[in-house]
Amino acid sequence: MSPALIAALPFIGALLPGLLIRSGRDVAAVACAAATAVALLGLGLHIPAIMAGEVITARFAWLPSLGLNVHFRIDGLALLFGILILGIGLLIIAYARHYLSRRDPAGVFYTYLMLFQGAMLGIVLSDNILLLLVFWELTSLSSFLLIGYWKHLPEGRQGARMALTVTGMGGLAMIAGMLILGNIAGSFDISDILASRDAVQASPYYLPALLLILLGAFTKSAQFPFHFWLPHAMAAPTPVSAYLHSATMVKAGLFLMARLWPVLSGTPEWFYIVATTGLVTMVLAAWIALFRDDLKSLLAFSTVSHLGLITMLLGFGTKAAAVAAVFHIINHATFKAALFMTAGIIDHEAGTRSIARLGGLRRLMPVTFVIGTIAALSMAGIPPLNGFLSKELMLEQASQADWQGHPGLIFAMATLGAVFSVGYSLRFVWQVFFGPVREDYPQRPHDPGFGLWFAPAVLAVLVVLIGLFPNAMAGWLVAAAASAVTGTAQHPHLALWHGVTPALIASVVALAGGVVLLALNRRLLAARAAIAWPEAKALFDATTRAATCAAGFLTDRLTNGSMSRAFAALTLTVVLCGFWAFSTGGWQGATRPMLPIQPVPLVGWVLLMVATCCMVAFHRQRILALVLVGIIGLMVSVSFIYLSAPDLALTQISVEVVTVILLLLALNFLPKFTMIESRDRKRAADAFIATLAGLGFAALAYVVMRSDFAFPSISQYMLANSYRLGGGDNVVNVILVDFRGYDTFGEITVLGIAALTIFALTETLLAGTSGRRLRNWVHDSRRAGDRHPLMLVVVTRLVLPIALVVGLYIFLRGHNMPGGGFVAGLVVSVALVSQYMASGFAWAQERQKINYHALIGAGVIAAGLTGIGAWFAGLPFLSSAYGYVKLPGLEEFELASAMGFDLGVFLCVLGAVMLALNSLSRIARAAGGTTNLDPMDIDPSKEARR
Amino acid sequence: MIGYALLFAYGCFGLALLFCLYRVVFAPGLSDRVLALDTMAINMIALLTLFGIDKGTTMYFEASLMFAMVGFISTVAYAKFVLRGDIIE
Amino acid sequence: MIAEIIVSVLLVLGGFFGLVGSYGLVKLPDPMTRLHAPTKSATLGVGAVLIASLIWFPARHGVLTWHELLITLFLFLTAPVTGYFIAKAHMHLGWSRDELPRPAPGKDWATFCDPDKESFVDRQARD
Amino acid sequence: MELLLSSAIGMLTAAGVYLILRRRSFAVVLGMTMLSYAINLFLFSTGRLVVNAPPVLREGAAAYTDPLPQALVLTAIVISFGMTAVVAMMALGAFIEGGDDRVDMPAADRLPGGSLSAKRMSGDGDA
Amino acid sequence: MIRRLFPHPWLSLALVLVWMGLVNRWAVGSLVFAAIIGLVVPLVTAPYWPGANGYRAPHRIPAYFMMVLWDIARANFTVARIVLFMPRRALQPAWIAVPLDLRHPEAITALAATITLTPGTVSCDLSEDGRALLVHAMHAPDPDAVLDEIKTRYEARLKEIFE
Amino acid sequence: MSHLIIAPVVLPAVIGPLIILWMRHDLLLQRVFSTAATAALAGVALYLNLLAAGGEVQVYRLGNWAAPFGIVLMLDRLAALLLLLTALLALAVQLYAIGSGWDRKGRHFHALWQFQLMGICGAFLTGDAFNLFVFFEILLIASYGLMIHGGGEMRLRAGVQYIAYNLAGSTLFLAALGVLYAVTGTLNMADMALRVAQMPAEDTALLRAGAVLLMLVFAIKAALVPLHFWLPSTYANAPGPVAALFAIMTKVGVYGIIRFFTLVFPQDAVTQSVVADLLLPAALFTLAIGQVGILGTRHLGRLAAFAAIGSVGTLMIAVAQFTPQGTAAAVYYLVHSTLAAGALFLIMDMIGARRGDLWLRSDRAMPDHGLVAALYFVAAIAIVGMPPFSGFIGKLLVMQASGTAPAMVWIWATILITSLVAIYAMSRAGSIVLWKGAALGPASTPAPPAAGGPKLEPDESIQDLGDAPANWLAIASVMLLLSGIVALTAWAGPAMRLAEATAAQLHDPAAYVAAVLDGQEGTK
Ligand code: NA
Ligand code: NA
Repeated sequence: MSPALIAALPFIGALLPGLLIRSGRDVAAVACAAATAVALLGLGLHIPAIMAGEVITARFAWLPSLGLNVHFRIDGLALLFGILILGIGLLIIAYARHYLSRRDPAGVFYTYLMLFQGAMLGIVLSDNILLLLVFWELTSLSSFLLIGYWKHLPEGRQGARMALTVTGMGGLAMIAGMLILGNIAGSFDISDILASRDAVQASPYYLPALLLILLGAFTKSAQFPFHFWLPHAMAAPTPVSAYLHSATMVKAGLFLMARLWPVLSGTPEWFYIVATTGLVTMVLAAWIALFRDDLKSLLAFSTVSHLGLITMLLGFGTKAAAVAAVFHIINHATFKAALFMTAGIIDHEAGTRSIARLGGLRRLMPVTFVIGTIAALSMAGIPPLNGFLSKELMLEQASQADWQGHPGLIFAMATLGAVFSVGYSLRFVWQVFFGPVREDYPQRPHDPGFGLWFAPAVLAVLVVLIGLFPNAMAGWLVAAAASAVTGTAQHPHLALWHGVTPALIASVVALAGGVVLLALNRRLLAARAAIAWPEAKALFDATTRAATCAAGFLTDRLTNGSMSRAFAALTLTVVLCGFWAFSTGGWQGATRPMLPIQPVPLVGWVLLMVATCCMVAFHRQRILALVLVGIIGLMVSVSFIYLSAPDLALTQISVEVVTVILLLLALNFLPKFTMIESRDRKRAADAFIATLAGLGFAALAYVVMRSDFAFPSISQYMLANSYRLGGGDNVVNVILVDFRGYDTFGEITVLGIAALTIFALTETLLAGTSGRRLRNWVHDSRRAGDRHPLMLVVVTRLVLPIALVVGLYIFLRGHNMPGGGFVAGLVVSVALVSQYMASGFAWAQERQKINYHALIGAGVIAAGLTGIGAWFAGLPFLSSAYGYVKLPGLEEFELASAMGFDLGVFLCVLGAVMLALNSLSRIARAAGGTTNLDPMDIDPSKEARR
Repeated sequence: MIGYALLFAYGCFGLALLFCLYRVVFAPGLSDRVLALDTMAINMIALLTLFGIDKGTTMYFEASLMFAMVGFISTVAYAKFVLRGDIIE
Repeated sequence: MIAEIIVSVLLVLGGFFGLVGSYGLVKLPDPMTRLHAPTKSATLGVGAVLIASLIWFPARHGVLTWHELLITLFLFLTAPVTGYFIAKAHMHLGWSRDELPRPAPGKDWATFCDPDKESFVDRQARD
Repeated sequence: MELLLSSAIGMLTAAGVYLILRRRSFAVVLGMTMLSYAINLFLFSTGRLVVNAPPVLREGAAAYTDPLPQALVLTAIVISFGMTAVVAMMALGAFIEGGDDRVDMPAADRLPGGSLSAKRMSGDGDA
Repeated sequence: MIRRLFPHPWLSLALVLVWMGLVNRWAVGSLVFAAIIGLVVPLVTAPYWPGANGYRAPHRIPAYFMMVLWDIARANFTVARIVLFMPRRALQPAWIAVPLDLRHPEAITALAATITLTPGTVSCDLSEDGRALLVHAMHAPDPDAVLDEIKTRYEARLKEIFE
Repeated sequence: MSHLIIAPVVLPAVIGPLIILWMRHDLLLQRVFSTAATAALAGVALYLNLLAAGGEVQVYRLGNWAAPFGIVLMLDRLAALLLLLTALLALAVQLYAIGSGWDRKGRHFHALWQFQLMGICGAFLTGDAFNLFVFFEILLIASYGLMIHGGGEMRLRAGVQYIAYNLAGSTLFLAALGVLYAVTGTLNMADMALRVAQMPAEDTALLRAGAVLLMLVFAIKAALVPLHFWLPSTYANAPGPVAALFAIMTKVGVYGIIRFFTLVFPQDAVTQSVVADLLLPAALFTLAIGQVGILGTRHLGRLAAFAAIGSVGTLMIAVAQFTPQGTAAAVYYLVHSTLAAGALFLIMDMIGARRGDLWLRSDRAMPDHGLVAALYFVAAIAIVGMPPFSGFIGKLLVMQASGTAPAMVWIWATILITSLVAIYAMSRAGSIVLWKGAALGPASTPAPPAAGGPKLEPDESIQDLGDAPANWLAIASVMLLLSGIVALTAWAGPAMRLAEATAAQLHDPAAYVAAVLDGQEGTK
């Protein structure tokens, strides 16, 4: 079976519970078990080849340019882990079927479990370190889901987050480490990396890569000081603890160290970092385990301790140590999974995992007692169980290790660790199973059904069998795996008796010490309780809380919703960056002469400057500020005229008046005055920023005006061809409707959208709570009588038609003289506004219904259709290819096709402006307005007629 | 001669603009400012016409016409705002 | 030459009245009086300049333009309304009804009318 | 002339920036208007300054000013008008809905209940 | 029919003239176009000008117009003198309530406009029944004389024209 | 020359007005036409991708004017890809808006939607600097309308800020264009590139100023620190589907930087240091601020917004390399982060609809959570860049692309450390809202507000969303987006080949310039 298929099977299995969601948990369990079993079978089929030294591979390209590929390999190491993952997985699936209660969503559980299984299997089968990373992080994610499976448990949620954060951190570090490693080796394929030991170890990036990768491995394998997450992961359902946190996931770190052992090990850095970490972890965790009251917590710390043991062995860097490590991986998986399941059974049956509340279960749960005791004694390293074998190997290796010229140090520490190990193992057996039967168990315990004890029983049998027949039962697997780890063929001889060696002596010492510890247990517990130990969870919580608070503080203070700050940041950034960019470049100095300053423009300048200053000074008096805006707009328009831009002046002044009307409509509701809110210091700072911006922009403008074009402008072409190709004398208009008609098309769309937005907002306002608020609006100032004065009404009767005629004139003349559709649209809008001002919107609207929505739509479509029309001539959008039509006998205007476009502009502008004004005035009308029946309030002729 | 006359007229209307500005800045009430703004627009029309005579072009006619219209509408709008708050009712 | 003289005179005249109008805006004591000044620059000041232009273009450039006349007429059409509105604004902001003569016993000027007590038929806005 | 125009641009910019840094939406809208004047003048000035040479083709004209920036400014004027209209309307809407015309987001945008005292509630309830 | 086509014939004429003035070209084509405008635009705006009425003596409008022009020119000098030379204290502004005989809105507007255009007086407001016009005089030592001039010189003629 | 090149602009530009003209009172008709138009847009975009796949840059000369004088549309691989991305995102999100009933909560939703697409597509297509400004404005103004869709005080306030800030950005855009025109005398981007390359070394000050201003403009749109302040409130207060569509909006800024600083101001131009010295630090800070914000905020909408900021940071790190490898990584990550951010915003909206508000508080029940939780999980994994989804691949690509950069240590450290922060933050938010909320059960009611604080009202407009009909459509649309991420992951190889081809095309501007300026027979 292809390694890829083996790796994929658990994921396929993960889909099954979801697909079979209605079929119940038996079906889900069977489906998952089947997938697992098939994968295990597939793996087993490769055993002969692997024993023959072959490496089974499967290669698929995924992202070749990065070097991320779906490359799998099965060698001895992968085989070992694969068997562990799938084999124990199978047992766990069976166990979980009986462990989970009816209320637990079993399908979800099995999906998560299979996801994890797939991720874990992916790690061990990967032949690409980037692919390995993918699976690596997937195990973190699936373990997050599994730990948090019981959502209602706060410990579950917190433990899940902690595990994810810690292992996630390691995973992230590993990303960097793997990338460095791959870049040194020139490939991300493990096969290639394993072959480039010398290059890697010679590289200056070796140490960073090593540290980063080890950070990943240590966090995953709960090595000191990252060990704290594992006990908190025990909030997970026990099958999860047994599977992830004893047999498989926590061994991912060990797997990685073993996998990269040929490349990374053998250096002093490796030895001191890995071996020391392992040693410290082993001893420390074992010590802590001595005192745990929660069964699963005890087991968790013992797991940490054993992981430390294996880490230490790998850290020694010798082949014999590697063999010992591999063997202990197997043994630990068997007895620890069995122990977890036992703990789960006890929890399940007795309703508690607290050692203090247990005891005497030997009589009530004999089967459980047998299984648990075998496993625990193996953990303690009692012959002839398998734990003894590998512990002997470990002690043997430890006795040979030398730490900074202190030969016995490691051995002594390892023995101490073994003492503790025996201590907590015996404590587990003694305090749970022995002693008198109690009356106060939360529920009356008894042995569970076959389904629940079957899985641990299998493991317990394995514990015994491996212990008795190590070579037959596990020797081949150890050999294959150790060969793969060390890169050379290994034929270890596993035996119970090696003669009286330092290791044996140490074992005896450990056993004796353990018994003493058990005897002293109560006193030790009391002593330990008296001392305040730093609680890792508290530290983690404090750290994350501090980080969260700091992040919250930073985020809230930085992004505090102050627009002023946002603008200040923007302005300063622009000014500083602009200044920097300019000053680091070269400027040749002014190349254009200055225009002389005439007196009248000087007056205009004075007007503009003074008006602007006043505007800033008086901006709190809002209406006055608006009047000043009017003056400034007037001056800007006039300067456009003076500087040869009549079209601009027309547009500016007509936009100006519409803007003022619009703002007046808005100001009707807004406060008429602004309070002084900023402190003097803020105002000064703002003034400083504003001055800086002003100076910067003025300087930029000055430099631009005094410099010549570096290249001839494209507008020369436009001047030359405006009439010949565009059919108009007014080059600006020809640019607008022809050369750059597409811009104008966009521009009228903007205007149309603006109006639609305003309309939509008005509708929303009038429909919602503010509609009610508006209907009860009280105007804050006294209002004069005579809303529709006679004189205005009468004059408008003349002004409106005249303005319409002017609008038509400006529209038609636009192509050759200043003007065009845009200005015409504004003129007509202004004319209509004057009508509305005279007699009121509703009155006027009632007499001449103009659908402004339709005008906008029609305008955009007209402009668009003029553009599309060119398609039928085989020309691009907006080609004005029709030439000119002179209307005979009428006004002699040249009707270029661009005029159709200009008509669209006209309609859209008219519709947009009127829709916007209409919307705003609707708000006013909602606020207690009335509709008049007559055009003017006072009409003496009415009485005369009557 | 026409040159001097133009210069004189330029000066007069330029000065007139400054007077208007004075009234905009130092005014007891809003209506005075609106008045000054209206006058400014009218003076601008005069200046534009002078500019046209000076440069011999009729190019600025549309602008003058617009100034006249805009001056009217905006003055009415400001005044109506002062009187009624709502300028289109 | 004659045209030039006429045009020059008109320009001087226009400039003079334009200046006087705006000067009045500065000089005259109260808002109501000031209102008178600019209506003058609107009429004779700008009017004279526009008529100068009306004469100047055919005389000098040989093109007759009626544009200036249109602007003049437009100003004549609208200036009374602007004056009227500014006056009303003045009254509304700065005058009480007791300072003004009554139009008739029991009657009031439109600006001072109670806007809620209108003499004509109204109906509530429908939307 | 260049000095006059560039200083005017600077003045308008400074005024605009100062007003935008205020805390009320109306001032911000005014500031936007100022800023758009400044930018329109600047964009216009990139065609460099020429007096009395509008880009309208006619007999015997010696030179024309650069028409392209004018077309660009026209587009810019129109667009900024649309934007100003929308922002004014939105400011009005916010005022009617919220009762004041501050531009800053209230604390309730960031913090549940709008105050830091509510932090406990929003924190990790597991703790 | 004619009435419906030309709701405001005088407006149509005015618009024809405005168009001809705008295009500034006295060609037949322009005139035809102007005629179309004169026809269409008043039709479009007619709803805003309900209840149109014919004027009694429109032929007197030009004479009235010339008279007003003359008055404007004359009064300008008077006002210039006041503005330039009269000390502030000597100024005697006055509010004058002008009772109106005119009833037609157009006529009242024309009177108010005339008053405003002639320097020295500004028409400020209408009474709530529309039967009196409030006029402000800049310098009127004798308000009754001003009132009298308005009534006889302008209102009477306007009444002839409009009513 | 295919007229379909302009179809992505003309199609929505015609449908939008048609909706206004004839369908403005009939929501069903609007939905049908608008969705059909978006689907058609996706089809056109697909065709354009095939057209661009040949490697040749396609030019569309508007008005039949010769190149530097008229406006041209340019279709290259990048433009085509972004068009397709826009159309697909828009289609999915639009279905969500319909399914969740958001489009009923105000007027003109669909018209504005079409105009929004018009603006975005136009911006991606144009080859003219000023025209880019115009289409920026179209997409902005439509976004203003969409942002305040449904109204409400907070939304309007945020809208005012959003507009005001972007108006300042538009002003800056004009200033930059003015300077560039004043120096080069042209607006056509290809022509400008040609002229910039010939710029004498002693006359570079204005050009550099123009380049830096232009970069800042795009940085505003992309929400690069310190120009990002507008984004959190805007996105958090925008209607969910609108915020989801906005996922492409920040990318428009990124697009601008990629386009201008590979074409007009390439690395060897006189403007080189302008980008090199500013962009990378800004990108790093953006990433940090964004990811820290995920942890720091107490509102799920803002959380998604900060996630979007963070993803822009990562993206800009890749862009700032200005190497073909970096650009290719950027293109890949751009597609990923758009889909992921879009999905995240929609999921947040779904959560809000079920819980009543989006505050990150543990006393709110989260009814009906299973599927939503799964979707959240996937989107969160994608956005923080954990395996197996494209975010992880993108992160690897970005890190690998910056592996030889001088600031490599800074870049990697920032990416990895902020990833950790984001992972923790997302898991925290998810476990509080979804797990704790689910444990609370549907029956529990929200706790009374804390003493002293103002009354916390659940957002009315969101509240009634939960029982909106056709919610399956909403869920399906989120799944559509997430399946895009899955596809991007599964077919990472082909996707990356496309990205590399795109990057290669971008880093060879000569072909682009030649396509515009050479061989212009038959034009005016
Ligand atoms: Na104005
Ligand atoms: Na335009």
